[in-house]
Amino acid sequence: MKLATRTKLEIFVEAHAVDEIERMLRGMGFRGCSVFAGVEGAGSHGSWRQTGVEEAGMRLVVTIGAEQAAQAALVWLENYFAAYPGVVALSEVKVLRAERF
Amino acid sequence: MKLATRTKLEIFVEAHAVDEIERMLRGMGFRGCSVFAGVEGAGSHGSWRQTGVEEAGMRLVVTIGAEQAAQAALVWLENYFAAYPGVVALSEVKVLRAERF
Amino acid sequence: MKLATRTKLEIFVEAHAVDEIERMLRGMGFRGCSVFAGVEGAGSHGSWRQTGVEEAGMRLVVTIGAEQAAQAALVWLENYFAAYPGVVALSEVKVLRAERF
Amino acid sequence: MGALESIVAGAAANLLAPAVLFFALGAIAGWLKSDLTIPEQAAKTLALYLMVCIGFKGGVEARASGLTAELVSAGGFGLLLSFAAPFAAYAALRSFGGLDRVTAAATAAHYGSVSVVTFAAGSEYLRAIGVEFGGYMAAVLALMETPAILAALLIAGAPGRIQASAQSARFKPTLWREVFLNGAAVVLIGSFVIGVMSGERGMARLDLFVNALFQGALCLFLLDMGLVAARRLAEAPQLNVRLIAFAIGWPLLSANVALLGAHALHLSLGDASLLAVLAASASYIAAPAAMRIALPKADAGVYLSLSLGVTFPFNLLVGIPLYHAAARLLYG
Amino acid sequence: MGALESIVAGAAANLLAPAVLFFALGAIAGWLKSDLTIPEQAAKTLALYLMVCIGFKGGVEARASGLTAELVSAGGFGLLLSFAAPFAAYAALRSFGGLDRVTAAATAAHYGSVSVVTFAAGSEYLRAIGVEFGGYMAAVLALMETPAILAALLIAGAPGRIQASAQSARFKPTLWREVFLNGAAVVLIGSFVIGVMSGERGMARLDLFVNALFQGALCLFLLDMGLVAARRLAEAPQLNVRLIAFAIGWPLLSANVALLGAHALHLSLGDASLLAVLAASASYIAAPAAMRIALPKADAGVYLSLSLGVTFPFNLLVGIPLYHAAARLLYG
Amino acid sequence: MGALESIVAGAAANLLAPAVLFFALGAIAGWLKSDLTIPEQAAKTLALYLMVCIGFKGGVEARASGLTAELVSAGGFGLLLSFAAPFAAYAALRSFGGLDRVTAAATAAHYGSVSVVTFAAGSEYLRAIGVEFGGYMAAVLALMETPAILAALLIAGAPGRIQASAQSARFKPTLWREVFLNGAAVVLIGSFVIGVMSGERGMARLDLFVNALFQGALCLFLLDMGLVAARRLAEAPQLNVRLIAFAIGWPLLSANVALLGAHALHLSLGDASLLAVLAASASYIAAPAAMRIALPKADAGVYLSLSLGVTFPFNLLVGIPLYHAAARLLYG
Ligand SMILES: Nc1ncnc2c1ncn2[C@@H]1O[C@H](COP(=O)(O)O)[C@@H](O)[C@H]1O
Ligand SMILES: Nc1ncnc2c1ncn2[C@@H]1O[C@H](COP(=O)(O)O)[C@@H](O)[C@H]1O
Ligand SMILES: Nc1ncnc2c1ncn2[C@@H]1O[C@H](COP(=O)(O)O)[C@@H](O)[C@H]1O
Ligand code: NA
Ligand code: NA
Ligand code: NA
Repeated sequence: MKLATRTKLEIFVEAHAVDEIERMLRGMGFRGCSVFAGVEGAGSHGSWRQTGVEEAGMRLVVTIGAEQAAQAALVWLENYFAAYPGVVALSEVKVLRAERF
Repeated sequence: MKLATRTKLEIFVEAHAVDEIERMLRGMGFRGCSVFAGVEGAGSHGSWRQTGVEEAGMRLVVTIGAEQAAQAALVWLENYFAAYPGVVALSEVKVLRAERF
Repeated sequence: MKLATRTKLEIFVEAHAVDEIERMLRGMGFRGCSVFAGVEGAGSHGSWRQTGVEEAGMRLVVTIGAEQAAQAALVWLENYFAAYPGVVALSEVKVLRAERF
Repeated sequence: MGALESIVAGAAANLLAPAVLFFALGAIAGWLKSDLTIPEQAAKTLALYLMVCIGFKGGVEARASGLTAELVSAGGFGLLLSFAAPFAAYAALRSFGGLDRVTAAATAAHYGSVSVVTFAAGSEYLRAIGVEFGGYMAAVLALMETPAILAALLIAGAPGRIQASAQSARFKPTLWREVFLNGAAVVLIGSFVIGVMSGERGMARLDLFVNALFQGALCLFLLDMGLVAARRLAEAPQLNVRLIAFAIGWPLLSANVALLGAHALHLSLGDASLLAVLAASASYIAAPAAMRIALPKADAGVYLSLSLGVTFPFNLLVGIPLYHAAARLLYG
Repeated sequence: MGALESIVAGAAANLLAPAVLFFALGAIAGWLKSDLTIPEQAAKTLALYLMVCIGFKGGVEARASGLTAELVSAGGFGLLLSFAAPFAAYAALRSFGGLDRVTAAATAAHYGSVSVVTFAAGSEYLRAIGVEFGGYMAAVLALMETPAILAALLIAGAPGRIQASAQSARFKPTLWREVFLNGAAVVLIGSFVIGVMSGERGMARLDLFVNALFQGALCLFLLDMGLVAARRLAEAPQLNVRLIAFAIGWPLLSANVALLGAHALHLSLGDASLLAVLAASASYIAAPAAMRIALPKADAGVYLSLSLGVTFPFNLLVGIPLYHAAARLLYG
Repeated sequence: MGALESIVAGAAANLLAPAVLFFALGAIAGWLKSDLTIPEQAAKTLALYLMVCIGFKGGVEARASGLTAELVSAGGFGLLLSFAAPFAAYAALRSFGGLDRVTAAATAAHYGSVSVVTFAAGSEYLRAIGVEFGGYMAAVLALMETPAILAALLIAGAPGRIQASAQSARFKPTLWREVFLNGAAVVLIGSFVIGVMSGERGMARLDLFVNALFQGALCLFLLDMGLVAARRLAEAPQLNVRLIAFAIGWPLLSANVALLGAHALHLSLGDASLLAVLAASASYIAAPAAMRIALPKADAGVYLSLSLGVTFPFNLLVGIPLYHAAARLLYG
């Protein structure tokens, strides 16, 4: 299998920011992403739980792309996290069909 | 802690393929997997959102196993992705109780 | 971007254990975590599916923190997995704002 | 009252029906990008509920009136329409619409197949204006879901294509299950049969559940459909004037063909109107699910935007009263 | 009408009840591997709704009739049955069923405990054929959930075992909360108390919600139970003839023991029938939740397949009318 | 019957209403850490349903009675109250409550804005004791959601602040959409307009859906609110006596200001009571959603614990009958 190395970002953010973050990722060169809804969690801003009454849900945005795109996104995200709750983790993954990322 | 190195596959696929992919993974030697439902995403086939009207949901199948099993699964998946939407990412993880993977 | 290396744990456990595991992680020094609900899966204890009738759902607890905290959590988890179903995977990730993890 | 006036009155009444207004509310909210959402599982449950009601009520009524010759002729004609339509729609989508082969075939499947909610809105419209129709029309609805999908597979040569690669061969069982045993068909037909089996006694127990709540559930579901339709339209760069013309012209044509056939078969006015609604409606559940498996290279952006974003609103707002008006002219 | 004929008629009527037919529809769809699913949260909400209705209606009726001596004797006897049953079931499952100690204990907990939906189906059956029963039977249902779980923990020596490792000690609070404060018990008992407190005035406000919709919600929930039961059966390599024989023989035995006791206690015909249904039913919510915490080494494939895949369908399709028929023979 | 006795009787009747009892059940279950949960999507759907009903019923009634001067005065006064309240609340929260600037502003937004479910409970209370109020109060409810949020943004200087960083500038459109087009406001106003447009004819079709089920849905939703409120209180280390005093004192004060104004404007007794309930209620959906975007540095633990954990239960259990009693004293 011909595998290529790419960078994966896992971005935990509040639901209201997802649209803007998807737009940003596209702008930085990411060609795709997948979003998941969490059920509960905790961080420096306290703990939350997804209930029907409070709409506090966090989302996990996963995106795989080029190292450069990831670096560009990190600059944006650092700025974002200065104001809003959230966390980003970067790691290396191997992918098939390198030309797609 | 005695940790062993294993391979993790994260497979993004349409919901209809999950059963077949679980069967395939078992066949290749994976001894377990976990499946998550996404809420939205985008890729080369356009963007999607999980709504009640359209059943377009993507799933994330996570499986941890031996390097060889992963290589075998990748061959199958490359073939699969030639026809269907989806993405796979491979990475290394450390696990407890190596004999179980 | 100033990135620091931290350890990510991905812990697959039954829903009833999540509270206790979050408490444990806090005790070991983790400063945050995020929990996701799976839809189906399989392992050495057989396969499960999240339905409305059976409450068998597995959760994925993701936490990012210091290597030491992760080692301490692994000791606890090894003990836990001796009695209960579940799996843990450890990997390295890079994060912004190292002081928060 | 002249024919035209009665048509206008019918159209106005339709536009003021709460269900139609809730669809408009959803569409406006979606267009303004409000954060309003209907929880996904709630919408799926509402869809399931609507199908259970349609099937069950139809079954109870069909039992009461006997499974007459009308069921056979309406069902047979519906099957034929559903199977034949994709061939014509495919030709139109290729030549006039300019779509590639696979996307044209997949889109044709959607237009040959039917929409449960359009049927629901159509039958509520008839009920509101006091026009009777046969309970067996619920069975006709169920029968018309699948043939169009088979026709599209024939057109695209998919069953052959699917065997081409080792991987897709594995998906044949999944495909056939999706085609013949998709959830919507199973629930519709199953509930119809349950209605037939349990009859008036069963209806006595389920009356309020199946009748009194139906309108309300339809309103909530249409609120969601409005949101989805608006988003589909906003995110559809592939749509052009010709495709939109197809998505409006086809139902008009298709409804009239259905009316002529229904008239020739001596179906009642109500049955003819519903057959026209079915013929005009486009699938957005069963057909996309099958196409994703059988024709993954088709552009889902095209078929879903046309079906959900153009044809569905057109039928709901304008088509239903129009087809019924045409039926009255014909049955005059 | 002779006794046998009336039994046959009762069984036939039961099989034609919409709720039972929807269960069959789900089972068939699951067996054919249709992609039909009931959204998970919808099914949980339906279960919650059913429990609220059962508890609340029972409470209102119990208040109307006064909390009589019958409640005390039915409740006491129910508690006893639920606590004693696991010991007998355990013995049978070890010797005749050939299960290991832990799986046998966990399975015994399921058969001593009760199923809310079986109770719902049983009371709908009695209502349909016009047999009265006490509102307090909803409280008896709630009382019978927990004792069997405690008995199974005693049998397995779990409270001791659980202290063995440092980790599991931490789960003791979780376990006790699960046993005594599981959601099902809290909602059933809470709604019963609310029914008692708010009485006829409360019922006046909730009448349609609690009564008119109940059958419909039961139908949808049973559709899901049918799907789950079929899948459980298909994926249960652990099941053998002996275990299946247990899953059918035990309810027959257990129902008759309950009938004899109820008769001796001078409970009414309806109450006796419902006690038999409760005794025959097997838990699939409270018991598995507790067993996953207390006896994680037990094979969930065994206890869930037996309870959901065999005993539940048996009781629903055959058991309920049978136990009532037996009650009528006994009560002459 | 003396004034005091009638107040006590009203309070007792309120506490025995099923909806209030279900809230108490949820709170007790949450406090005991039972594993009871209401599926998240079910609760959201219930909230949506409640808003559709409130808006639609209000619209139908408003059409029947004509959109009178009373709507204008009640609406205008409501707008004013909602906009002015945050300034006073902010001052109190800063000085007496000791909160930081941003958290005080965000909390003030919650107390100026309103709670749909408190309104629902209030109108059910009035209905139960036979006090009439205008259908247009549903529109007043919708109007009072947003001004308080704008006032809080002014107080915190947020629109300016938000432009400070490149990132947050991007979130301005999201914020304005959240403020003016949040789902709750869209559904409430949309359903009100649909009610006005479809009138009695629409109500004829939706009667049972909108009326007969309302109480039941409210019970289930309040069960969830009880669970959430208990958890909020348990996990709120930030709360101190002063803040809790604010969360009880503010509604008392605010309700009386609303009553005096309503009396001066010659609103009816029922309308005055509902205005008091609205003024006393604190938002827990629209306000937090906007604050998360506009004032992310505010401590959500403070505003949600106060609004959901203290003020909501206080209004539901004690406030509603109290405000109505005060209204009756005032209206003599
Ligand atoms: N160390 C962590 N590991 C995993 N998830 C985290 C971590 N820290 C924060 N999160 C997630 O990100 C959200 C916001 O984090 P914070 O800004 O620290 O409050 C939390 O509620 C968690 O869901
Ligand atoms: N680069 C990516 N990062 C994360 N998820 C992706 C990526 N590309 C595709 N996906 C996911 O896989 C689905 C199918 O991808 P595609 O075949 O490219 O349309 C998308 O809708 C996403 O949910
Ligand atoms: N190799 C694996 N890869 C991914 N998830 C796994 C794996 N093994 C187990 N799991 C998850 O953990 C659960 C419990 O595992 P087990 O204790 O092996 O039954 C399974 O049901 C899966 O959801
Ligand atoms: Na059609
Ligand atoms: Na039992
Ligand atoms: Na207020």
